[in-house]
Amino acid sequence: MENLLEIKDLNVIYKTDEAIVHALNGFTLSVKKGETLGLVGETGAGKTTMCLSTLRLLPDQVGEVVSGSIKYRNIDILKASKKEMLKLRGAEISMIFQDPMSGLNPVMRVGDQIKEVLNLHFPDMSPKDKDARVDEVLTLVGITPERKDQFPHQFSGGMKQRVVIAMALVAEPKLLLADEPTTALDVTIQAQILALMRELKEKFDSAMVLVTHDLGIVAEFCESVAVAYAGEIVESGTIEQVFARDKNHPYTKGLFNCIPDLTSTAPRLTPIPGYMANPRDLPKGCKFANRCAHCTEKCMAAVPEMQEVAPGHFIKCNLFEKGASGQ
Amino acid sequence: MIKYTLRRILLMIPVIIGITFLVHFILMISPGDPAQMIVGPEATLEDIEMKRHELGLDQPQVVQYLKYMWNALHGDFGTSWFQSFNVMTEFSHRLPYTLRLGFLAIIWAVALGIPLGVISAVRHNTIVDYALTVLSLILVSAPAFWIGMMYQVFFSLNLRWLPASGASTWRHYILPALSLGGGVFATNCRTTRTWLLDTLRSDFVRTARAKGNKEVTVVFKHALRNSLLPIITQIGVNFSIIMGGSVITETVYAFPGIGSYLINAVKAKDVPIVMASILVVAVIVGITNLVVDLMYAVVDPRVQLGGK
Amino acid sequence: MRKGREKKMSNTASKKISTSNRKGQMKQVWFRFRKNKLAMIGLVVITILILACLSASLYIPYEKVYTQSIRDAFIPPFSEGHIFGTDQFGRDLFARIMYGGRISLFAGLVTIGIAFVMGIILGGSAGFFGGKTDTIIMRFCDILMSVPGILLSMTIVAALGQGLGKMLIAMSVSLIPRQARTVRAAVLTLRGQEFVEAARCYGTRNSTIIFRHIIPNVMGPLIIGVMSGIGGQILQIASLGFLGIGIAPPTPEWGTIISENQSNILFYPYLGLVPGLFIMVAVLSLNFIGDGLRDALDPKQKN
Amino acid sequence: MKKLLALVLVAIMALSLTVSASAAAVDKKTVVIATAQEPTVFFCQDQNYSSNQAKDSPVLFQIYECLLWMDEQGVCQPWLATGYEMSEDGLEYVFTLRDDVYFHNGEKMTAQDVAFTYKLCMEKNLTLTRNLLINLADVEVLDDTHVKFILSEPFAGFPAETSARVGFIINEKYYNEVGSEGYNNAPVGTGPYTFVSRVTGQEITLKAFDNYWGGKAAIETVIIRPISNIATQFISLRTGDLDVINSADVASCQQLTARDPVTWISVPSAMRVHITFNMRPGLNSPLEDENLRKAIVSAINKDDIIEGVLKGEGAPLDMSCMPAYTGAPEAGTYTPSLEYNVEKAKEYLAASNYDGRELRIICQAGTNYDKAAQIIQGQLLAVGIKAAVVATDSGTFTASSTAGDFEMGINGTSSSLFDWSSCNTEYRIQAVYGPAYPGEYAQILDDLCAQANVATDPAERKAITAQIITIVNENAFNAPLYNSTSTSAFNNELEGITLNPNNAWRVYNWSWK
Repeated sequence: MENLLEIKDLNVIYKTDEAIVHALNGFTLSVKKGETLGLVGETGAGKTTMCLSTLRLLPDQVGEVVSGSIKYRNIDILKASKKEMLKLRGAEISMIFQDPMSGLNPVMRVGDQIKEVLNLHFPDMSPKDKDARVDEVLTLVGITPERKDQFPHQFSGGMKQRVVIAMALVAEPKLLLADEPTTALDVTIQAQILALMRELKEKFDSAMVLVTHDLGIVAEFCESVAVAYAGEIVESGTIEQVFARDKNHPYTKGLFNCIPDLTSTAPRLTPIPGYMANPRDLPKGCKFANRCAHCTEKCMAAVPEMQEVAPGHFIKCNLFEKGASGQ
Repeated sequence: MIKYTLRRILLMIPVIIGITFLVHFILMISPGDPAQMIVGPEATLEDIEMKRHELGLDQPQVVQYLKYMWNALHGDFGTSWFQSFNVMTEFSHRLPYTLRLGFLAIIWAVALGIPLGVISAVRHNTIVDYALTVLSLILVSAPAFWIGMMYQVFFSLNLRWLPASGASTWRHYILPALSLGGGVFATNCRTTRTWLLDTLRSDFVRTARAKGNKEVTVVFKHALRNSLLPIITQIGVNFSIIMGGSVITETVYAFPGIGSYLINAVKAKDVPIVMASILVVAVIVGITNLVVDLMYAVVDPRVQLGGK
Repeated sequence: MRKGREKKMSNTASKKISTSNRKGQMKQVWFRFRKNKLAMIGLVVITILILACLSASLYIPYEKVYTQSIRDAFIPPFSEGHIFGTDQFGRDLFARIMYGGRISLFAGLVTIGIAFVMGIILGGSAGFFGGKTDTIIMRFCDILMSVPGILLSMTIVAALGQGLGKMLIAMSVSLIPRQARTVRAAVLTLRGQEFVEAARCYGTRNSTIIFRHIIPNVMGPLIIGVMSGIGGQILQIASLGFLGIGIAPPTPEWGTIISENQSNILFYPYLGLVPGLFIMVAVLSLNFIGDGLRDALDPKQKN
Repeated sequence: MKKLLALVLVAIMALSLTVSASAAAVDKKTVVIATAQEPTVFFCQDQNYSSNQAKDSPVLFQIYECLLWMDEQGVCQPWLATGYEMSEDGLEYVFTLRDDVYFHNGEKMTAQDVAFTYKLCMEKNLTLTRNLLINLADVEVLDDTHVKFILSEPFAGFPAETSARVGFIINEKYYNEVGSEGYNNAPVGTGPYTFVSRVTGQEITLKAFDNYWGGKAAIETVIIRPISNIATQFISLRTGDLDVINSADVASCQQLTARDPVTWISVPSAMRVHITFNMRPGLNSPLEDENLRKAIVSAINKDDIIEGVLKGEGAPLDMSCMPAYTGAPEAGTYTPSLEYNVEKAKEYLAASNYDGRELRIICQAGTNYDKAAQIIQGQLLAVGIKAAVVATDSGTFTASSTAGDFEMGINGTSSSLFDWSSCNTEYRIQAVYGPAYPGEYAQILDDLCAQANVATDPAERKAITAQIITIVNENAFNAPLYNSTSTSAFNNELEGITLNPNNAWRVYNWSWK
């Protein structure tokens, strides 16, 4: 199965008035056709920046791709023409944003906002078909079609997120970037939304990158997972490989310690000490050095190599160098 | 909608009564005896007394006010004290001129202000943005009469393109409309830029882009549509600025509207004319505010009329 | 070991953060304000203007404002002795503009001051107490705002007669409702917020709530309103002067200078250009400052 | 879509601006006249339509005519009357009228119309009758072309009265049909132009009267436009939108260059400007002190004032009356007012008990008197007298001068009759506020003025007026300043433009080159 999306060594910076923020530093990631990849990491790890760079929606004059490449099927996103990108967005790749409250245009009817995607990408489809398509996708996400003439402010948070999902999937995109789609929702709604997304994914056989900081969701819904820290991928592999917890990047191990485990008797969770590296002046070597218990001179000196500890299971840490013992 | 409009019109009545009473009170407590002024210095005491009685000035202020409003209700604005003709006929001639000039000024100010505001918001922090900011701030800062005079000297005297005074042909309207609309154009441009900048940063604009919309559609169909609310409020406020500004522009260009008429009446303390003008202006400003509120509901579904 | 170090580090950090925060907040505003080039130009220009006008009595003897010499009327600018030339009665234009500036700027500040204070009192109490007081004050403001400002001040000045004091009252009357409205809107939004409920919980008196909690938070929009407001007031004085009901001659004031020489401007344009430019520059710099402050005080505006 | 709309609009604006308009081609048939104030009242016989000389005369003198016309020198020439005889006792005047005069509504003018005009005025316009129809008792119709005026007491200046705006002859039949208001809205006179329309605030249109007795006027249409802004007036004149500016601002006239297609004329007017001192008994005004008054009079440099206000176009006066008025004293028969002499002024000031307080000079804001007041304030300051200019609107000015809360007042008084009678009113004991002069002078001046009114022999009248002026000047009861001018600026293609002292002019005499 060839890769649908290949991001190689992507570096992205934000030029704000005060300073330059290094959002992505050598970000490499690939997604296969129909695969559901969970992208995990703390806030500020560059997850949203990755999605925006893939759609080339970085804020102009501020966000800038310094180096690296993004390839979607055979199109090089960074060099694609404006027209090509317009055809891509919404049809081939579509995105679901985090906050449902402000994701919809408050002065446009919900139905029209969905139909807009069809108007853009299926101009020759007859209006009657378009309406039918909108009704169909609305029922799919669990909203009665009669409500399509209502306005966003007449919907609850959960319902709005369903509309956003409908909008993202109506054109049956090949790749769906979901940027923490359920964070703003409470747990009960969260489960429904995720179940819905999985069902639709199968139906349209589209790949999905589910960006979240909740390992529980990744374990339950994704096939593979990538752990992002300070703008780069520190570990990636299948759910089984990573969640087996025998070989993990120290940061991933720290993340696992933060999850309350029904079986363990530990009175307290052990948070990861220290703070995320400051994106304005990143350390030379491994970004996790200042918080890593096994930090060595080598780690501080240079960025560690990505090591393949098992077929498809990569960890970017000197501990797992060929011949190293691995703790 | 109709219930709301009716309620608003009823609400306007106390406001209009309030402002007319305030103005009448101020004019009446002012020093100087109007009757004496009208009859002139050579008149005898009986002349003055006869005039006072004729104008009803010997009655208490409140009674005079009520009498005036009662007549005004019946369309009789009384006769001007110093020029002895019916105020109503004068107004029916002059009001159309002021309204025409006002509309012309607002139309060009909006038609140019909003697009340029959009351009300076989209091209944020570029030379275009700075140039438009400085231009609009200059137009807001320069006194209207000074600009009016400069236009006159430049356009009609040096270039001989346009007439400097009067209102007989449409070309007479250009210079007054330009100088009257200057300040309003600037505020429109500034408001559009500020609010559009705000909306361009919001999430649904990013969603619109993610759907594959072209930048033009994103800016106009999504972003601008959402910042129409404050822009329309600004247009409502503009109209009352224009009514104020017309006093000056009409004096500079000898334009036969109620502006120049009002300033002479105020100076000579010709009470019937001042009262009639304040009444008419208050009604016009009241109506424009009502129209602006009604447009809120049209523009933004979240606004329920009556929930004001 | 690590636990101890961690706790100590966290509370010193929090203390450092809070103090630097308040100072930082002001520094932050100044830092963003300083970045706005136009606003800085405005600030520099207006300070020079105010200083020049206030210290006018140091470098120009007061009589020069009134001494006439009919022989040398209409001397062009930059001739010796008269930097800006002379007006129709041969009075030195430079002296008249410098002393006139005092009245224009002073009157602008005073009217804004009155409107600022009245705005806080009226708007604050309307917003905070709500109910009957709110409706009465707001209906009163509606009445004053139902007619454009200049018409109202024009009628008041013409009725009460000319004079600096009367004119200041007339002009601030048309400004008070606008300021009161801004304050009321800000107070209404703040009143609902938790920190006001909290203050009320531990029994603070209403007045302290208003002046210690609400008003400081209302400062942002108010200051912006004041800056552009002063500009508007200077224009209004000039316009009243132009209409002939401004400050009575021979007292110098920028607007009156233009209207006095109205008939000569055609042939001696400098008589109109110079005072007009002074008005524009003063109001322009005030608007720049207002603009800069709006961006600095309103964090959302950060690009 | 919006940007497209904006571009289109900008294009239209630019296009309309570039539409080059050459100066309006000189239309030989029309003349456009600008006046500062809009003429609005065209019926002088009714108090309710109290027409004002300066404001309404541009229209009145084109559509109406009087028995006599006052020429540039202030001498009355025959107009609707060919001549008049005065009885020996000076109580009766018989005027012989022309018999070929028609009103605009086709009616023939007869002596009956003339008698009706004056009787109506005496009945309905008391104020104007008191000022302009002095001593007139009755009017009798002798026959179609002769009418007799009977005076209660002889008055030398009577013939001039018939040339004032009171003497505009109206048609009795038309008046009985439409009444005062009707007449005012659609006036009918015998003049060379008929009233067509008045668009308020914009223009008044007059058309040449076909069967005017003196032959149809050269210029077909007259348009009068009110423009209060002086700068706008002169811009429109120089761009050709206007042809004539009535009572043009002298300072602007002097700036006109040869390049402009415009010339201007200036004629001494009937207006005399002076300072009145407030010496009314009971108000203990500082000006009751004679030395202070003398100090003020000798501190005033009239030439500087004339230069500052009228750019040298006026003439200084040494008495508060015009030498050209009928009945005014001859030069040399009276003591002139004090000469400008700073040392003498300081001496008088030292001798006076002036306590240094500010003396208020009241005047009407925005007028030439306002400028004069500011110059005088400067001149008084130079001598050590502090003065404050209180410039107010006309209403407040009248109110404060009647109430007496002023020290000095600057105003100009004109005389439609071009006769001493208008100076008289200043020295009579006023009905409204009583005597204006200290001590016994009030009664002496009042008696002398009464005699001046009735004296029929011109020499005898001049002797009395000389006595009055001598008393006034010796006690410095007022400070005469200057005789103003009436000016008119017009397109130099126009010829025949003349002004009489009351700034009245007749388009009938004008024509395009």
